[in-house]
Amino acid sequence: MEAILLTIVLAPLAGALIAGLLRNQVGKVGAHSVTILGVGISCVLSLYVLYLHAFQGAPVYNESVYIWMVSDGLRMEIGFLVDRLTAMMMAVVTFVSLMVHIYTIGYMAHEDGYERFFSYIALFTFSMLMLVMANNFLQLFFGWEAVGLVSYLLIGFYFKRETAIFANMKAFLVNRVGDFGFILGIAAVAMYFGTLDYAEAFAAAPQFADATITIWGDTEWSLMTVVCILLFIGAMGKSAQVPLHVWLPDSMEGPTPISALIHAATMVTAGIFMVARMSPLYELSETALTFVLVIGATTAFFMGLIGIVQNDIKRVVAYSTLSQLGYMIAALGASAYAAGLFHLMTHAFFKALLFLAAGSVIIGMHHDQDIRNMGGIRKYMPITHWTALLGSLALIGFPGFSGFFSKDAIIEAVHHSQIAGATYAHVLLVAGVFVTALYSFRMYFLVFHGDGPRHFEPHHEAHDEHGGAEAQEHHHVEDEPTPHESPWVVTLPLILLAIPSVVIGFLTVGPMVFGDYFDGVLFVAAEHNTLGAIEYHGVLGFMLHGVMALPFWLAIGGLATAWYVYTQKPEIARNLARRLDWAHFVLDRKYGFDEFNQAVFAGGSKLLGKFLWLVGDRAVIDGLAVNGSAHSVGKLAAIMRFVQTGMLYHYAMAIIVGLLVLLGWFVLRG
Amino acid sequence: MMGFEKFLFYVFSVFLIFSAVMVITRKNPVHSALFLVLAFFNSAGLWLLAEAEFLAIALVLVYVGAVMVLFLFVVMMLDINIAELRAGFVRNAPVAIVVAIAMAVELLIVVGPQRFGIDVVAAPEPRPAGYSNTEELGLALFTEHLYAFEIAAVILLVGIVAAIGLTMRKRPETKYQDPSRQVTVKASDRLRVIKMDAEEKAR
Amino acid sequence: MEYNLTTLQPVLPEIVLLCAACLVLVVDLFLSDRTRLVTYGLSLAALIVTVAATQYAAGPVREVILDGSFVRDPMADVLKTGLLLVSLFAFVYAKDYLRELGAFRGEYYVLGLFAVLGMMIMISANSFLTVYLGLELLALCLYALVAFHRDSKTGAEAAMKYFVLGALASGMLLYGISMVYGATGHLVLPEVAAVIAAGTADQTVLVFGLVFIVIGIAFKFGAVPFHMWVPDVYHGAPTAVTLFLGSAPKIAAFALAIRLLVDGLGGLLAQWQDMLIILAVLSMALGNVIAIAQTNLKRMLAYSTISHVGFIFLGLIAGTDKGFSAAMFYAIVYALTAAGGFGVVTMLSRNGLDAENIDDLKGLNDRSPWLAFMMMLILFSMAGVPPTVGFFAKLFVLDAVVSIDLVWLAVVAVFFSIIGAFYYLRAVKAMYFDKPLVDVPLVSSLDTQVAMSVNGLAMLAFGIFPAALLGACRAAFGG
Amino acid sequence: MTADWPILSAVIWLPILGGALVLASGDKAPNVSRWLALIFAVLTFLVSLPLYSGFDPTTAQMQFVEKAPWIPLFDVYYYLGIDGISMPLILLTTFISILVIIAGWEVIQYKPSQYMAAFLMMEGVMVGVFAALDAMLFYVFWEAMLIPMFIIIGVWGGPNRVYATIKFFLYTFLGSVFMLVALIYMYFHSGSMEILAFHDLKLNLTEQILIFVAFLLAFAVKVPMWPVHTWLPDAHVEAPTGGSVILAAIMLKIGGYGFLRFSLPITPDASSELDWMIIGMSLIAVVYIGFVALVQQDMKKLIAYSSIAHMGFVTLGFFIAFIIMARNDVDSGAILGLQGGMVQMVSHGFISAAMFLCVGVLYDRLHSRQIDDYGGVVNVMPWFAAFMVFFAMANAGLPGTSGFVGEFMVILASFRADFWFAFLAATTLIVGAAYTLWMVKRVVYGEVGSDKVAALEDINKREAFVLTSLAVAVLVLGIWPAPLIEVMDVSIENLVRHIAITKL
Amino acid sequence: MIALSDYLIVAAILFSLSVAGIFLNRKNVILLLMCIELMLLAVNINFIAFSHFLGDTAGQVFVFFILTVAAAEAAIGLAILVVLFRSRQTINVADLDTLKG
Repeated sequence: MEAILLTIVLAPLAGALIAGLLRNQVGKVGAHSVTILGVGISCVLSLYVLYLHAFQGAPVYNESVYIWMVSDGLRMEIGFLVDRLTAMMMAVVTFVSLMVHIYTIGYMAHEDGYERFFSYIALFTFSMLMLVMANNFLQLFFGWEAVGLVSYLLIGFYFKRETAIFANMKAFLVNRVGDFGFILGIAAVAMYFGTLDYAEAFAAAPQFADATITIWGDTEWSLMTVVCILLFIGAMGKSAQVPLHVWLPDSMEGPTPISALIHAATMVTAGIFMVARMSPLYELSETALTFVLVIGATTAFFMGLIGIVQNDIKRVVAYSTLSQLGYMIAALGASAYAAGLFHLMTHAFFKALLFLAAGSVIIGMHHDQDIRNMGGIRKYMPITHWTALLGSLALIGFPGFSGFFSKDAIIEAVHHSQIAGATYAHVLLVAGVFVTALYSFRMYFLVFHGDGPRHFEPHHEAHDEHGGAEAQEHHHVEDEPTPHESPWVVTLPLILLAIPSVVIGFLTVGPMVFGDYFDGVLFVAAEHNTLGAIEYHGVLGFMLHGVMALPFWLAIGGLATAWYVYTQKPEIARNLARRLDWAHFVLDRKYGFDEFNQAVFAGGSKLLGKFLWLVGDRAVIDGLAVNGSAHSVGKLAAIMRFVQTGMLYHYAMAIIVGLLVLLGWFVLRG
Repeated sequence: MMGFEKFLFYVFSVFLIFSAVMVITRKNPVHSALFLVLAFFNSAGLWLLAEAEFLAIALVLVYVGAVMVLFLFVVMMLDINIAELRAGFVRNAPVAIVVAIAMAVELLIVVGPQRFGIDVVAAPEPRPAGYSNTEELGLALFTEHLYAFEIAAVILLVGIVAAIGLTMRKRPETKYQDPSRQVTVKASDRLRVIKMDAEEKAR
Repeated sequence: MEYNLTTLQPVLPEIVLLCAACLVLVVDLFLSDRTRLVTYGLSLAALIVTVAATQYAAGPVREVILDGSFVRDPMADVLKTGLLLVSLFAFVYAKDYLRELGAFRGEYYVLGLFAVLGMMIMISANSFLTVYLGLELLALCLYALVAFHRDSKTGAEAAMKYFVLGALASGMLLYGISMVYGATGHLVLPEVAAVIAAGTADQTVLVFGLVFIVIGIAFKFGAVPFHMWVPDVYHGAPTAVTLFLGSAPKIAAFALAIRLLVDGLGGLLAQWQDMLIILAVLSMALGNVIAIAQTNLKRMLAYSTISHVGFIFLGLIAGTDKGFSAAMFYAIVYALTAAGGFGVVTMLSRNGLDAENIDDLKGLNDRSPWLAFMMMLILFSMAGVPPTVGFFAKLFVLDAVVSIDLVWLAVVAVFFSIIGAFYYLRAVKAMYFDKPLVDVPLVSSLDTQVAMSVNGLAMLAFGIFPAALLGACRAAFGG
Repeated sequence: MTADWPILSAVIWLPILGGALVLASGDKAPNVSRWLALIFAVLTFLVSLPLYSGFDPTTAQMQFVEKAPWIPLFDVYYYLGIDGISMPLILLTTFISILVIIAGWEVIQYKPSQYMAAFLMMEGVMVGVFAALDAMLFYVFWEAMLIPMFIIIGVWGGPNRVYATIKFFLYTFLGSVFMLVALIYMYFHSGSMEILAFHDLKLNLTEQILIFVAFLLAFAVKVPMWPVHTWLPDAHVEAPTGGSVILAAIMLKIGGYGFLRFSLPITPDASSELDWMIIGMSLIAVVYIGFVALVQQDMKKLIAYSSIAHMGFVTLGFFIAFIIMARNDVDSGAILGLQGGMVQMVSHGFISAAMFLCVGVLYDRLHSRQIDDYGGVVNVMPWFAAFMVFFAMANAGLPGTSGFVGEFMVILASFRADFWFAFLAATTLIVGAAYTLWMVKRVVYGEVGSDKVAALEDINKREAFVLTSLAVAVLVLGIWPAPLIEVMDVSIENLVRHIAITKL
Repeated sequence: MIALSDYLIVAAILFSLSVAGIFLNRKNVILLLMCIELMLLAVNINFIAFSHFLGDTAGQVFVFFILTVAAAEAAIGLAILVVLFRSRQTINVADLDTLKG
């Protein structure tokens, strides 16, 4: 087993290293071959592992690979914990990754840095696998940061583009804010539980259920609350929850495949995975759960709203992702871990699909991403259109599609939740369904329907920034002035992703959400068992129940509104935007988070830095203390040298006065 | 009762101090030097009272006869602008007096009768007749203090060497012949034929 | 009292040197300027022979001869050897400089040899009388040497200042000696010490005399506030003279202090300790601070000397054998270092240019890396940076003061040594970091080069192996 | 354990001898000097390897001990020996020295023999500092270090080198002379100059505090800790690349090493009494300096400030031990903090060296360290950019690189001392990443900044070798720090046991 | 009877006067030298008085050497003075200020 797991992890790494370090030797074909091979092996083996766990009831694998270090009795290891949760994650990660690899061959065909890109995404696969397969907090953090690194590298893939390199730094820094909390959480775990191993920590946790610590003054804090919230701050960063969500929309500066892979399907869900993994801890702190729930629900609704006013095709999907992540987080807050994970899985497929479809559209539009310029593309790109439609339906939770099951389960679970903030969360989540449908189909209709591309003009600036791709593009423009369907390497992943997007929910909701799939992996306290409160009588019953519930109708309403407004009466949208210009303004500015961060944190830091440097270091320490004392010694010297007048009689006087003083001192004294 | 010795002592002392005061206050260095001679004479008198006959004579001979003459010689030789040297005399006086008084007070506190009065340190018995201060000194010099005596000789030698070395100079304007150089001279020292390339005429 | 060669053996070095000096004096009269090198060679030979004689006469037992006016003890042996070697270096360095200056005259070496004799007498003095005579012999030679270059205006001015102040100081010293003589009735130092130890002498009078004597010693060392002559004389004298004046007499001054304060007035330790503390602190403070403001290298080194005197005093202040040996170590090392430092200045002053400003050091590393390296070692040694010997000199005196629980004094000392480091660094900076002002390569004769190399590397060698010298110094104080 | 042959002496004197030879070889044939220097550096490294292979990690005793009388009258011995604390630092020194020699290969054209000689001599002296077990020997090496560094910065440094190098020298000199007094004081009281004897010397609290302060001055300046850090940015900025590398990679470590070897074990009670002060200074270093680094326009200055911040972790790790030990409710963590500090030192040795070398690569080409003069370097120097980004990430403490290990351990440990210590320390995750990545963004990424940048050539084989070596070191230490920990484990444990016992 | 203190007091006064002389005649080197001679005289009086009262010749011997040395000293001092005057045409102490600072 260990060999298999190691192969799963190391195969992508090997691919990444070969493609990255030997890029001049292996060339483009070599680069994508080797990475696809690596990830392919990894994917096949992951599916095998999943098979073993899901169907063969393989025992939980929890072994260390090597000891990272032992210090002060604290063992830090690299090791694998493979249970059903991990197996599911591994399968999702490797599968989506494989799809993205294949897709990239087409998407990036003419780009500079082709080999580099493959190296990065293979490296990402490795990192993500390390993250999900970790059996301890240290390795979790390793993977956590490693995926952040790759994300950083990939967002800044177009390193000439100012926006891209701004976005990648922003992404990394915002993630670091999350990690800040996360590492403190790990420190707390290490301190109180005396271990970094999941199993041992979880075993030790109940003893500390009532433990308190003082942080500030005399206020006693529940230990578990502190630990969980600290850890959750990490999740907020990685999974882009309010207010640490600001990096995700900007991350769309990266090439579309990685938006699909990293910023939709896998990396951003690491936070959800982590919280689910830590369910034995979270269940001990209701406060923390409430915190999680509120944050999740807030993100789900308010980020969805922004999606309505975005015009960049990728950004719409990005806000959609934020919103969906909010749903997942909310599920966790409601202790519906299984539902959250389930949504994670379904979302991974359909959101990857949507992103890849968007990418396909972008290829077709010659790297123009503005949906206002699009329209009627369905004629030119049928496969893309159909797969995108399926993805969108899954996203809005259309009954039968995978998203329906997961989202409904979440909403139901939150509905049943008794913890503080549950009502607030429920309202927002339900309202969010409408919003989801609205922005999803707004995009859908604007892109695929209507009469032909409204404005088809290669975006020159964008091209220029693409460097070497430029000549290629001009060639295209002359030959084919209209969008055209993408090559098979692009459409094949779309199709392969569309299949699970549609059916996976139907197939797996039973065992995963309401069944025993996660037994022994997730821990839910009896009083928090919201999923258990849902009456589940088979898939069809669940669908039937869903169709009669409010969320379904809201989704339909959203879809219909989008259809009406964006295909029939476009002026409504414009009028509405004018009427509610304040709301539009707020949404367009994304509630001002960016401006606030830029002004307060970035600006404030620079200001503080300048102050500390110029005033603290330069003026006070160097100016006053260091150079000041040096100067005063110099001045003193310059003054004192005048004592040496050059006059003989002064010298003689010095001797005589010296004599007088010494005599007075020593003789008269005693 | 004030004995004759005591009387002489006072006379010499008063003259000594008076002449010392004159030394430091005269405008003309020559006068100062002459008063210094007077001071030496008086102190020689004091030394006689202290039965240091040889040294008293030596003081007069060495100091008055040699050193002060040297001083006078130098004063005369160097054409000194007296007025310039006197500048600031009055201005310095208060400071000088204060310092001198302070110094005197500190010294007198220690050397006063409290520690060295007659009742503390008894006067020595007068030397017996026939006692030769010179002889005793001579004996001491050539036995006990032979080493010092030799050193003093070296010091005098150094004095000679230094004084000559410092002041004697070969005057460049004095023309003299050096036979050894005349003998060893070579033709090449006197005449050198330099071969030069013909120069182009300047344009 | 019988005199024969056996009884005179301890005084052999002095006799040899005196004879040699007289020989040089006479021979020089018959030499022309072209053959003046003979004088130089003879002088060096004189010093070397004297070293040999010193070694021959040396021994672990203290010997007092000539009716108590002469003493030869291990301290004297070490100090004399050191003194002679330092003088040897000085004579070698001086040669080229004097030739360039057109002042390569026999007087320099004759007076130099007599000065060395004076110092040896001081070192071996066992009575106030010998101390005084040795001191005067040295002083008179130095006065003359300072004025030795008659065309130099600064030389005469410096000599005049030195002379007047020197005479004043020796007058005070004599006054002090007279008081001590009056209080104890003796001139021979051990007898004085015996009387003081017996407690029959009047303490006030002794302290009174002590003050004057300390002033005399302080003047010789150049301790603040009796230091005023030092910068002017160092600066004004021809560099070859400064070189001599600034190095060897420190050893003699140390001997002077030990003979008077320890051998003679050891019973007044508590009193002179306090006086020296004041002088030491003032010296270290004033010397180091004013040195910073100097642009003239000789002057800077003069102020640096003043600060080093403070350090030598630290060892004396301790009043223990350990302290004395530390001070002795310091004095010898400093003399050697100063000889090297001024030696470099003489070597820079070639081609008729009297290079004596710090700026003249500029780019020395480009002009002569070896010389620059030697000078760097010397400067770092003065600053007290390991692994140069200057560090150990400082270490030992600091240890001495710490040992008598004067930690504060050690702290003050190291504090000022930081300030001191600054101006040494400035000189190193000029040598290594600045571009040369003139592009003339430095040429120097072989003997100078050898001497400089030995001198510079001695800084390092004694720094890495300080044990031997320290051992000799300890042995001098019965350790 | 005593070595069969004096390895430590060899490691100390071989480079010094080599330096003398290189110096003697002169500048007539620069390549001879270079090769000679390289041969000696490599030789020294090879000679130092047995220190690791022959090291017995199960004992806290000094190993490879050599002892010979040096100044018997002063009880000073030529006494060498290493334990788990000093051994890694010695290897770090010998390793980095090779890279420095190679890095200066053709870059230094002015008096290369002196340059190489200075570095070799410094190598020997620095090893001496780590290996000395006699306080005076330690001090001699400690101070002797200053001379070559002074020369290196002053001769081969930038335009403002004189100010920088004199500031450097005086600052460090200021710090160390007071230590000298403290050493003498302890010698006076113990009659021995052996550091290990000082460890057992009984001192009352006042004495301890005074000695502690004296040590603090010395070590804090060297580390450097806020507020005596201002020499470092200046020195780094002006120093030639090799100088910066040695300064950052090794010299700063000597300060940290001093704390472990002197302050903690000799004055445990004073350390405990004043731990708040050190911790405060460390945290200020981490936070304050982080913000200062953020606004630097000069790459070297930025990295220099980042060094200060990183070294803040070292001192933090060392001194939280006292708080942890004072807490009743926490039973472990002291060792973690100390080991974290040690790991951070070693790691910072690699990373800062690499960062300075990266800047050096750019500086050699464009002769500017200003961030504004660059931009889009990745377009013309892709391999260089890869290294730069990698090391930047390591500098930001990315897991998998060595930069993470120490910070992680120290944060973990400081959490045990006080939540807020950990809180403030952890801000480096954000601020550290911010200043590093912002610099990377402005220098490496973006459009080609200017024609000059466009003309840059990618790194050559020599530079690639140097950077690769460091990258490997950073990665290995990040992925598998256990060997390093094992080596120091027993020694640190012993140290903790020692400092837990009051001397009062 | 003449007490020892009498001699010493005279010497002390002489010493003080010489000090005062140095302060008064600060500009005239010759007078400075004369003041120093006065100081030596004071010392000599001290020695002779002590010698007399102690009945010990050593003091007188000392004085003898002081006289000797003083003579040599005067010779050298005046020689320096001559050198100085030759190079500067002045013996005004106030003009001897090229060396300072």
